[in-house]
Amino acid sequence: MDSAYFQYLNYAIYGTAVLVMLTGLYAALVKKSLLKIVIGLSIVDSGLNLLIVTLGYLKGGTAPIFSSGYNGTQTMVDPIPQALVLTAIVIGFGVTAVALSLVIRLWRHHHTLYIDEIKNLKW
Amino acid sequence: MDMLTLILLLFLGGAIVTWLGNKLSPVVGDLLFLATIIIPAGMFFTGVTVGEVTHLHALGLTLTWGLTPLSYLFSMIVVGLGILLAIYAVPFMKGKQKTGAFYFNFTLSVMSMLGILVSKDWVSFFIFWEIMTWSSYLMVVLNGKDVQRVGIKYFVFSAIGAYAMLMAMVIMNSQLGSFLLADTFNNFQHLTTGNQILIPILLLVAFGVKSAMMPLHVWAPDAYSNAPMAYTGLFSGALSKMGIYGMVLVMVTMINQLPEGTLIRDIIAWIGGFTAAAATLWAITQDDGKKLLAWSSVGQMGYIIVGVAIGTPLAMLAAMFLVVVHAMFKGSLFMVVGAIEKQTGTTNFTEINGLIRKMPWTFISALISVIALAGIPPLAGFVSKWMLYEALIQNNNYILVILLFFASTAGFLYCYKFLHGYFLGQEEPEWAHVKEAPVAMVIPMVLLALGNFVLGTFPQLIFKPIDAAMQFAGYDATGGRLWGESVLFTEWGDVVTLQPILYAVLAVFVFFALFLWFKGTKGTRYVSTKDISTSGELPKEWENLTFKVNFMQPFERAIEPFLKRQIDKYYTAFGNGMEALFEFTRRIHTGNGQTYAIYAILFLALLLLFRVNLFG
Amino acid sequence: MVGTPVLFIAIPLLAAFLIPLIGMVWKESVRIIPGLVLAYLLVLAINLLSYVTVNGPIVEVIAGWAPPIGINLVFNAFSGFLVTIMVFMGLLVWLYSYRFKSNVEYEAARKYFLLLMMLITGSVGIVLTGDIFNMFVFIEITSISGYALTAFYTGRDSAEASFKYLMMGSIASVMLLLAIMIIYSQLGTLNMADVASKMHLMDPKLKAVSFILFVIALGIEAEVFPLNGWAPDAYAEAPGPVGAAFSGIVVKAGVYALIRYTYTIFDLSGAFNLLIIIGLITLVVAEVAAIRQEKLKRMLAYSSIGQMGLVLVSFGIGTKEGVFAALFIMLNHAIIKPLLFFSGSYLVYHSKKKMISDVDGIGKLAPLTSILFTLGAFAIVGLPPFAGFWSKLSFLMAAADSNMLLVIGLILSVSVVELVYYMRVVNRIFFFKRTTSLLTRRPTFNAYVVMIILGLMILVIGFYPDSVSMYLHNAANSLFDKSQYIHSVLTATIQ
Amino acid sequence: MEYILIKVLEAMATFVLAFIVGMTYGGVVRKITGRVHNRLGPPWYQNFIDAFKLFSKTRGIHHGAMHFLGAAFLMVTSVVSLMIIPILAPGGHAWYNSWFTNLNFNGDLIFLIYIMTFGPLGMAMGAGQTGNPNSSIGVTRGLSQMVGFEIPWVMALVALMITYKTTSIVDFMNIQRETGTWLMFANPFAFIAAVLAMLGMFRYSPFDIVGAPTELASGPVSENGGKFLFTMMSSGSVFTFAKLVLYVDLFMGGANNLIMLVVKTFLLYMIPVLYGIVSPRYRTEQAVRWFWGWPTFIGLLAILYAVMF
Repeated sequence: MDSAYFQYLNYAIYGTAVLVMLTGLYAALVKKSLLKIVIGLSIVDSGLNLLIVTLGYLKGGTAPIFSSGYNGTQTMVDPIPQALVLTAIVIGFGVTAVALSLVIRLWRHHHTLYIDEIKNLKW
Repeated sequence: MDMLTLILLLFLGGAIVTWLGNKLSPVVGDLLFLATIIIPAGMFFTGVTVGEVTHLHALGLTLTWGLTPLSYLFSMIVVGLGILLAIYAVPFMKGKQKTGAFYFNFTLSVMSMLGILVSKDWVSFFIFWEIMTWSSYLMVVLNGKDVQRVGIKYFVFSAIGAYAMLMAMVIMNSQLGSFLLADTFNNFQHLTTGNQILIPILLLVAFGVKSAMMPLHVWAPDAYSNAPMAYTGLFSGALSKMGIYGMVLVMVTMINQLPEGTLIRDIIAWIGGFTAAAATLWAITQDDGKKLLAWSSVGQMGYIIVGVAIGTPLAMLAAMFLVVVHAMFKGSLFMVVGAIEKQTGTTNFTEINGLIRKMPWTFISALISVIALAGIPPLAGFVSKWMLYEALIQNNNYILVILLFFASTAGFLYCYKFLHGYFLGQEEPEWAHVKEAPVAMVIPMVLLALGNFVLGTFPQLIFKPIDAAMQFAGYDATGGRLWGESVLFTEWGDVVTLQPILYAVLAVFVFFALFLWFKGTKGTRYVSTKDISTSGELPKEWENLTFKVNFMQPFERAIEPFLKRQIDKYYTAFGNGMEALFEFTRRIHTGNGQTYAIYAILFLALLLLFRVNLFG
Repeated sequence: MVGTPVLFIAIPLLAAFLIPLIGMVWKESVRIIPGLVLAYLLVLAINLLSYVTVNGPIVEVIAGWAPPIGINLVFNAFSGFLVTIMVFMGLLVWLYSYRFKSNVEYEAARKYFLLLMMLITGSVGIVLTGDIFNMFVFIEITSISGYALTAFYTGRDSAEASFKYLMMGSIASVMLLLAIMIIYSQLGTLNMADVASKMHLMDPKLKAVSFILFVIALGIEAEVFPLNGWAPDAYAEAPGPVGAAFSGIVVKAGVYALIRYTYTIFDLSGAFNLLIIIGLITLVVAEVAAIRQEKLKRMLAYSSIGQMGLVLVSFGIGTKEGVFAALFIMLNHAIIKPLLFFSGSYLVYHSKKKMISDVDGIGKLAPLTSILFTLGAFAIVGLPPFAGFWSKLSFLMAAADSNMLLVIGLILSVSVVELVYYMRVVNRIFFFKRTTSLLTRRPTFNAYVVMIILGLMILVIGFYPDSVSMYLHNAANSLFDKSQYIHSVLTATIQ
Repeated sequence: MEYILIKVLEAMATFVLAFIVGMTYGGVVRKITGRVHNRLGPPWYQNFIDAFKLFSKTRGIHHGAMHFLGAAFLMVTSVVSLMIIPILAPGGHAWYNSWFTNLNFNGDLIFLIYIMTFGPLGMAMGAGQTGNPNSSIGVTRGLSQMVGFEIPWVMALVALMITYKTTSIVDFMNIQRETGTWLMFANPFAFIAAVLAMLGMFRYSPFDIVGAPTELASGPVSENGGKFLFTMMSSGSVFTFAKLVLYVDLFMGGANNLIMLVVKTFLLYMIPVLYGIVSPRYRTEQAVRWFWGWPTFIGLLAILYAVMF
């Protein structure tokens, strides 16, 4: 397949990633339910991860592993973004876990998940 | 370890030790307190000589300490008044709350004032200035009466002044590369023109706050009257003089080098005049002795400011003389109020009557001090006032002289109100139990009062140190030109010869007093103040006819339009406005987490928007 | 050299994981191990700092990959100074919370100290690491343990505060990652020194964008104004020592990161002005909000935000004196603010709402605590002869040397506000009648020790500022010596 | 020693002179007032009779030490100001001209202004100790009024000082003798302001609310009888004379001999008296405001005049 097509594909993937991020951001900033906010935040994370991976991708590159199938001629995709993404995913997972536990606590304390009612601390 | 450092350290350590010792037992605290004040003071009188300089190093800066003739004059006031008030304070504070804190702050105040006077560079000047501020602040709020209003007002104004000074000194340092007072004054010409205007104004604000100059005076009446009376003597007698000290420094060094100097001098002089007049009028309306004296202190500071601002030799002489004398009579008067408070438990004119026969010594010192305050010959107040008027007339400040005359004449009203309020009027049975104050409280006030008497006739006793101070400040020796053996001259050659006048006054006074006493002394009998003829009918024993409430009402009616306007109100309105603004501002932090997230996004958008302006 | 910088990260991390394990066999250990660890780290930090001052920065290469490929830790006078402060604060926080109220039972203590160790690990890592992405990881570690510590108390509104913190934190992490990726996609490297040396190759537009993203992301940690909505809640709702740890450790790390990016990595001209602007806004808004607070801890929180703003302004001056002043303010703030938090949290110990009005007349009942609080208040508003004065003076001198008269005026007028609200509290403590019937709680012995140590430090620095000025000067110089930093990192070899 | 004696004798002579003249003036004024009121009025020597009666009283009451001192203070003021003010113009040729130069060269106008306020204050003390409310009321009124008329009075004096660059009374008289023009013509505004102030100074109606003589036993002198009242009376008349002489010295070139002195002072004295007889009484605040009105304005004019010419 020709490179121009590939280029468009790349842009399409970037666009999708950014779109996903924006969707998550919308959820995080506008939705009033704590759960939806948490979901939105994790969507932003995954969108970002997608973006990073696509940034590191090279046309026709193989996985950056010196496996038996590797004959030294093919180009590898850049390994570092993938490493970063792995870390980021793990971190995002942890954050989401903490957030959900906090949501549970908040429910116990306020008996609501409507964020505008959870405003005991202000000013 | 040289003398000055040792003295200051002794004060500091003594303060802490006294505070701890007072926790053990009050007696130990008292003894330690007296020792803490008197020993370093004695060392100061004996051991310190004018001119010796010591250096300390901190943070790459050099702190330079040393005594100049000018500061020696002021430090005499500080130390002398400090000793007397310390002696007075011990019986005054007996059985009161927070004695330890009182002693601690008292000592720290004396230490910091001495430090201000010995510091030859702005950094140590500022350090001691701030220590003075907060120690006096803790004194002001010590008794816990409307702390938030009075205390915060005092501290805010002091802070404004102090920060003005800080700004001025860092600017000077950055421009001239030195914190030394001498360098900043001598190299003043090398500053840019803007700074040449800015810095003196900042410094004048700083010193004007402490010397209660209109419109920065509003803290003074409340602060003076709120502090314990044993401290207020020092507060108004010595601490406010620190402002004058700084003002003298600025006037004789910076303002003289400015082309606009004369204008600034006139402005300051007028401000001082207004301070004197307005404060006097407010003093007349007070019904509380403390407040009355506080306002009167503000007024007297006004006189001093006028003298300093005019700055002719005679005016400066008058101002310096008034500085010393004011410390004496105002110290004694505050002691009087303290004694009355101690003995009767109140200081309100409308509550106390006829203490004259119960507290004779207090009355005598009050009388002498008040006559000195009113500036009536042959007491010390007159000398300074005379010199001030002559100086003003010679300097063609005619309207200003009228203003000051008005102020001092109106001063008689509150002078009389003060004496009448406490000592005169009908003697009520409810005050029958009142005794004279303890002797340790009486002696200092009487001493100070007598000092007025002596200086009123032999002013040359302190003219000599004042002359030395003025020569240090760059005046040529005023020596014989302005004063001789108890004779005052003006440049016109007009004289007031104080000695024969004193003798004449004494002779006439004694003669007629004896005449009145001995003529028909058998036939003259004492009757109580209840046995009077008020328009014919005799008052009963239980009715109190003393005229105290609305004492100066006719005069207050005459000056009503003035009394309507108070600067204090405007400041309060401003403060409330600011608080409302702050209240509005803090609502930015709505408790909603989402809003904060939106803020973050908006901030990002904003920065991206102005990216070009920021980073090009 | 008695140790290597990696120990600062390895040991507390190890301890954090060991605590629950050893705790199973010996319960008391969960309380003791952190102390031992931190004490050892403090000794190590001081040794390394003195070593560094003599023979230059230590660059340690992790896992045998020399920079710019591998991750490296840089321990120079600047980062070393901050690490020392952090570890010392951590030690004090540990000492204070050794028998902190709910830690007395084992379960809570285990969690608490585990999280505390994580927090310290993360913060120290932020300061030490020489790798951008590694810094991101450490920031996340710090944040997550921060969320958990904020929500440590059940029953209070702490969960709410923690959730706000979490929201901001995750936004920050997104932006940080984005910025890192921009830099990586442009320069193909993640090593700070390498990035700094190659920065001129970067497309200026993307450079600015990535810097802005960094500013936002780190600003959330460093409590810059429009991003600091979480901070007061977190300070107020977290346990007293945690609040102290935030203001003494975490914020320092955030500010360090911001400064590292501004000074070393990016070479943007307008960055300093940006720092000054956001610093001033932060300062003004925080102090203005603080004066209207009814709750003591919120007031302290806002005040500490304001101090951070002052630090940013001081860094923004961009001269050596400015950096010196900024570090001095950070040091003083790290000493004074914990003292205020510790003593303050004891002053309002028994009151439910922690109102300022609950301290009325407490000076009689808890004299020592009150006096320590007053000392802290006097020091932080910069009254001589206490510590705060010297930092304020050096800041003003630095500002005046670069002719920022308006900044000076603004900051001084803001300090009047600061003065007012601290004095109001002091007045309430000493000169008011006791209105509430609340009992006062006598601080534990450890708490007394901690507070008195801090008070003594305030006095020592106040009366003898030269005791710290040398380290500050070295730190300032090393921050300025960008080329030396790059050189020392890029020529680092595997020991 | 003998010099001192001479001095004392001179002083006594001055005092006796002032006493007699002042008393006579008082009597004459009462007579005139009576005639204007269409009464017969007391004889001109009535004041001497009253004084003698009061003096010869042997029984009386007092309310304490300050009661004595108040009267003494009052005397101090009147006598000392009498001593400061030159009675006769210097450089005259009559034999008595060497007399009456008591303390002329030891004080100046400003000193005089202040010593003049000494007595009222002391007397106020005495009045205060009597415990009689009316006394205190009178005192406060008096002091307020003093603040009122002090302004134009001082303005007038300052105007003179500006013009002639001196504050010494003797110098003023010399200047008038040399130039030959009286200061009341040299600076008329100053004279007018001073006279308007004088109205208040002498406390005749409309400014007589202080003593309030028509009420029964009111004002500062109430509770005083016998020797106290005698002292106050004599001090009052001496003080009146002193003030008149001061005006004459300042504005009418002084007097070379006693006859001229009496004539001038009497003429001057008639101004407040006659104005007072025909005018009703002001309340205190009205009086004060009155003084701060036109008189002050004229005083300003005087100063302007002095500055310009």
